[in-house]
Amino acid sequence: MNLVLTEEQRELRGTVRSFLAAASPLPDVRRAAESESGYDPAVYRRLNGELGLAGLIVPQEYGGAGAGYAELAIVLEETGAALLPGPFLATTLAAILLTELGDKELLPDIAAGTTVATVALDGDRALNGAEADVVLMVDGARVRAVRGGGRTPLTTLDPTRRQARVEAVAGEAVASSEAGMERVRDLFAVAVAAEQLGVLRASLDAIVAYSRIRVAFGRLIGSYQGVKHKLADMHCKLEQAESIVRNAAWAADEAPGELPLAAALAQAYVGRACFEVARDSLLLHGGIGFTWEHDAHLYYKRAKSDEVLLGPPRIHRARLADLLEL
Amino acid sequence: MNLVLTEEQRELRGTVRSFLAAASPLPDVRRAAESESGYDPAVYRRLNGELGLAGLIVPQEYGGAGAGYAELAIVLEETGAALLPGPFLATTLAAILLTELGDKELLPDIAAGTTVATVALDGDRALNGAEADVVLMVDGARVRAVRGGGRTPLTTLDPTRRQARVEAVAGEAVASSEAGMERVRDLFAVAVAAEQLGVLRASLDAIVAYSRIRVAFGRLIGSYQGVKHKLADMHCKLEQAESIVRNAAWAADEAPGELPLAAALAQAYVGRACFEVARDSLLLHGGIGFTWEHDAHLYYKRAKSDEVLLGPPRIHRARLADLLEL
Amino acid sequence: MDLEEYRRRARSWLEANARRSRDEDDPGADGVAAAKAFMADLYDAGYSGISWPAEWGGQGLSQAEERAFAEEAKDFTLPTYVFSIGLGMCGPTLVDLGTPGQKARHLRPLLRGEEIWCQLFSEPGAGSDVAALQTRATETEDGWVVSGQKVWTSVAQHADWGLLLTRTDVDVPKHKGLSMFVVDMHAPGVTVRPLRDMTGRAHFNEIFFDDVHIPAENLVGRVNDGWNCAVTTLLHERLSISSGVGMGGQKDNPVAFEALRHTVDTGDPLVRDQLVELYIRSRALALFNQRLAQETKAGIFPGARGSAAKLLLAELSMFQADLATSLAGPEAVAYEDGGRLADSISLAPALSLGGGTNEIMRNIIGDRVLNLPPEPRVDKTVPFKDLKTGTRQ
Amino acid sequence: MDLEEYRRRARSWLEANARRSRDEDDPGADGVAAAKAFMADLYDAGYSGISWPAEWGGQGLSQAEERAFAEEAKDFTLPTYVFSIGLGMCGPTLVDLGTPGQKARHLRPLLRGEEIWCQLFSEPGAGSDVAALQTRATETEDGWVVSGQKVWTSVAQHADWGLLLTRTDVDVPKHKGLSMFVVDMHAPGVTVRPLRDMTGRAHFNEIFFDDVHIPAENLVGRVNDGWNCAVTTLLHERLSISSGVGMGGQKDNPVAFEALRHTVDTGDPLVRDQLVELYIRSRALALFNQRLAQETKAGIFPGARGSAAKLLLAELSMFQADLATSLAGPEAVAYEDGGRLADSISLAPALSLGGGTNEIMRNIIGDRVLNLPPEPRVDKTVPFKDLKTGTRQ
Repeated sequence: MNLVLTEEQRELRGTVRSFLAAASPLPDVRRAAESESGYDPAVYRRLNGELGLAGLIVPQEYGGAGAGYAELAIVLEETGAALLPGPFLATTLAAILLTELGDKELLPDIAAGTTVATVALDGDRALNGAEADVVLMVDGARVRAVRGGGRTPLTTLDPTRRQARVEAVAGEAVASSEAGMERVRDLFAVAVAAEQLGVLRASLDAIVAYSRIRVAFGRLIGSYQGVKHKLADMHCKLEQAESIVRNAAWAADEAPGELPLAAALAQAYVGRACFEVARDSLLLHGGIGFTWEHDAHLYYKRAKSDEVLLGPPRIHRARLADLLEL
Repeated sequence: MNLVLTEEQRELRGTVRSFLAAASPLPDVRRAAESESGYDPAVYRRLNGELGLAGLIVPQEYGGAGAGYAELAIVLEETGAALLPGPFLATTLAAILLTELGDKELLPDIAAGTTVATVALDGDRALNGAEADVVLMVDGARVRAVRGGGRTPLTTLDPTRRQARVEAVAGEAVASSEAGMERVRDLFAVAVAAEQLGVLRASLDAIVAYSRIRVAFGRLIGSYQGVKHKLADMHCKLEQAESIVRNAAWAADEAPGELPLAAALAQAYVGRACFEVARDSLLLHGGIGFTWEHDAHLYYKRAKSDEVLLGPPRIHRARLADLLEL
Repeated sequence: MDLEEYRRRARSWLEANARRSRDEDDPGADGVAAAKAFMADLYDAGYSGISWPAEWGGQGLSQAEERAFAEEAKDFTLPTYVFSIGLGMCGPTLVDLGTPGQKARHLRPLLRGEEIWCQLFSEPGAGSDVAALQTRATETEDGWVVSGQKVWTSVAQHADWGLLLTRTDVDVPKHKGLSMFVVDMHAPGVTVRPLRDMTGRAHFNEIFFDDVHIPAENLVGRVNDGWNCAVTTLLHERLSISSGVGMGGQKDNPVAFEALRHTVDTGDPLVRDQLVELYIRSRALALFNQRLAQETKAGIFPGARGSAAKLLLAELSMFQADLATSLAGPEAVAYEDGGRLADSISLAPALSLGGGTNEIMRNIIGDRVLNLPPEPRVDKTVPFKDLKTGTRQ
Repeated sequence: MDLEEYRRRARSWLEANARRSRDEDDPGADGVAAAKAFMADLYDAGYSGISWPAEWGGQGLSQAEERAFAEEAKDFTLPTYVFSIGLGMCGPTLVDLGTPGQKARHLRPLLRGEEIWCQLFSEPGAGSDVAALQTRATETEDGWVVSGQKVWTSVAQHADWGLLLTRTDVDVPKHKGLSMFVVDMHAPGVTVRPLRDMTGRAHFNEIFFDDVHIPAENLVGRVNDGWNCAVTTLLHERLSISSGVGMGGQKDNPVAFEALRHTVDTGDPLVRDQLVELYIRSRALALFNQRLAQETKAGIFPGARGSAAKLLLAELSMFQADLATSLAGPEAVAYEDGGRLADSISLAPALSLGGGTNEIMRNIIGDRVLNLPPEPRVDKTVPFKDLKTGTRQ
């Protein structure tokens, strides 16, 4: 089991972090979120071009980098922390599904960043369903790639990520198998947990920083145990969440037998911890955290949206109970 | 609904509180708990004689005071807060059962304080089963009064209250009915919740008092938000627990239709709150709270024992779900 | 007239004149006009300012009548939202501390709904710590000139008058250099800007004062005694909030137990148990609130214990919105119509922040209910100009 | 010899000489004799003090060998409990700060198990706040005379020597008037009394010093520099605890997930979900501990982050004992035989109190991991004699 980043992985993290800090800081995130498409295609061109992130886990034979889930988790943690708007997670989920299915048709364009793809997660709902060129619709073991068809944008709690209802028109069949779909769902769980880890970390960082500069009753608020002890508990959640995500990514790469339990744990623990930390971060900011202009609510809304993205949270706990044969 | 004590009820509380403070302070409780019978019969003679508490809810026609559950709850809160050792709760439960069954034989001696009675709660286990003259054994709708027979003392977590396994020898049948037994179980729940309220209050009072005199790092510990905010949360539990107990006692006296829900709520809320407060009180005392000589562990152990006295706590929640028709 | 008769008459007036629908946060201009008309009727019928002094436009009756009317009114919805700050906080402060001139000028129009009031205490750098406020009032020949910024101001967009707390001396400790004024919200230099909150709507306003002139006679209380005046106002605020805390508002709430039980899958034992948890918490708080109300009736004043009810309500609001969205799953956060669960999770933090944060509530409970020793204070003796306040980069 | 060869040889020695059963808290006189014999064998085989200086009886090898042996030893149970304070805290402190005479006299017998050590810092009035201690050492012609009381002292009933922290100057702030000594536990005036804890057993002792004479050469470090010496000891304590935290101890634990899953009714969905919760918390902490261990191996020193692991372990211990007793119901708290659940709930608070309370851990995480601003301190500048300490009626 490998829970510590390698030198190369730390470099990857640094690169993505610096890129996002420069290319998609939070004021730009807000502007992009209010734009027509909901994101900035120029940022995506650089993200997929210079950094090659669209093809990160796509096999090299299809033009991807052939990297592992350990690397993917690092990237998703950063895009989560930066609240990168647009279809990055959506396309990543599609790439995961297609890679597992051994697809040859769609992956090259996805890896090249020229096709925006998404997966209908919950019947006919898809992240960035209105913006995607291709929607992968899953029905049991059958997967179809749908282009066109009606796309009805949904109102979302999270202003930084859109969703749409997708009309189930006919599409090309993509090869598939029942057993494979179990693994795909586990991999989705790992990917979402990695993003949640980033949201959790950024929420904690924000309130820690604010606690060092905000004064109430003549003292920095971080010096009050009422704040300090809450932040310490939030830090404990971060440490555990990070350990769980690294373990799940390692299992995805190296230990397929351990993946189901590791993935269910990742959703059950990290999803909850992320919302709790985002919530407490917002609350500890005081009144300013309740304003639209402050970023705390963006993390809070992303955290809640991610917590239910793969279904009501209890399904992850039920899956744990099954896998543990309780 | 009446949630506020009357003038007379406040007087009753004051009388019982003063009596227990003088007749059964905690050093005496420890001595009595380590004595052969586990309690001080002299205290009981006065409790049942001067104060007439053994017959508090026994109808006047059988020599009791014919008081209501509002009064009984006040008394049990005080005996709980004082950790009164011995069969007071046991005999109270027996008096509740017999009063509901309309018994004429046993109640006069119980009310007079000359018979120590108890109820086998969980098949053949009874509070103070070894010390009791009479054990009421319940089997469905049948109730038998057993005198003699084998009594095997159990080891108890709580040093201040004993339990025993009771041999199911033949005994006199006591009149009974299925419907009545439901109500009896609810009344037991109210009685135990009242005791828990007392344990909760005394645990909180102890740590509040200590926080006002204990210094760490040059400051009284109660001035640290790490302590103060926990105590505030504990106070919130006390306020709610008291409201719930008063409501349940009122329902027992005045609103039989509301009793089942009020009683299940009392066990579900107050049992948990009582343990949490006793636990946090012990922990906030620091190292001294872990010593045998300090009283914190007596409250902690009573709280845990009371929490499971009427069965695993989940049964109260399950009953709530049923009563709410969820 | 005995109390029962009073109550009966009040009820029949309400039945004839009051709505039973929901009040609105921001009624708009038409709504304000309608509300003013209703207040005039209410006043003329003798039900506005029931326990206020008759000399200044009140009815001069006792708290018993005031409470009797309030109890009857609970079954109705009176369109009094825009007047609530004036009736609950500003007016009572003037009754206690105002000059005869101020009372004569302001109380009757306030009670009759002719003029709307707001309260101007909080600032961006002075939220929980109101006494750290920076808005300066400088004395001139004929009064004062005020500059600064206020925030979290309800109904300011409709307000004619404001009760304003300012700093008048920076060379003394922060509590000792404040003064309170009545300010004309239509005066030159006053700018009201809606403040968009995390729900995306504007429930509050920011107010900017740019060299606003205030006549000398608008001073409330004495110069530099503003903190004591503010404490009076906040006491009235707490009373008017705590009398309502947790007593209602759950009826139409889509995340409250009674609504949720009909919308979730109670066939799942785990879902059922979470509903049980919600029932336990809701009922525990409701019973506590009922006990406080019964105590108040019996003459036992709840005092700081009301802060426990406020804290618990804030936590319950967060718990139930969180639970409801978690139970509903993806459709709670992405939807074609509805969105009531998304609204509830967006609004859930409000109660934990407004009217004192959860941390402030815990301090109050610790200090004033449990009599715990106070936190050592560094800000009570330092001259304000040397004190750290607000946000320091 | 390369590391793998070292490891192989260590393992075969352990297989030939070590037990695999549980160590005991208080082994009794026979147990102590057996433990001393084992330590002598361990020392003679070259596995005691592996990384300690060869000059003073150690093996003079590196941390790599020390760690290799410790890893192999995890599969065995070495009867080293009574030596753990000496090996983990007192010895390393002397290595760092002792005089050549102290090292020559004490280290070899300590490593060979000939003499047992205890640590004497905590007092009834100085638990979390060790520097508030009251035990006085007064200088005499040929050394010092000590009076006072210590508490929470493990293995003192078997100890030959103690590392003692005392106050030598009350006119300076509390951290500046402390001195550390080596004290002979058999000296006249030393009384060791078992301290009964809430489990009903005596895991610790109280030690009373009644005009105990300590020779001048037993001073460790400089006079009034005792706080810095104590920080060294506590650093070693933290290292020796954190290397073990949460890594074991769950195997035989009746309230741990693996045991509980076999003893509760998993047919009840609610019980099953509570076991899932326990699994989640246990696994989350286990993975965090594994990550810390991997980081340490990779040269990333965990530092204060170990306090998070300690806090989480304390909370998990309480959570699982509470859960197990709640699931089991009445028989958990009243029983004929067994009583393992009752034991676990009695022992559960220990980890939240020993080695720093949960509050102290949260302070450490806040201050040293998150770099939050410190609590204002009133006790760092006041002369000790004017400082409030302990319990004040």
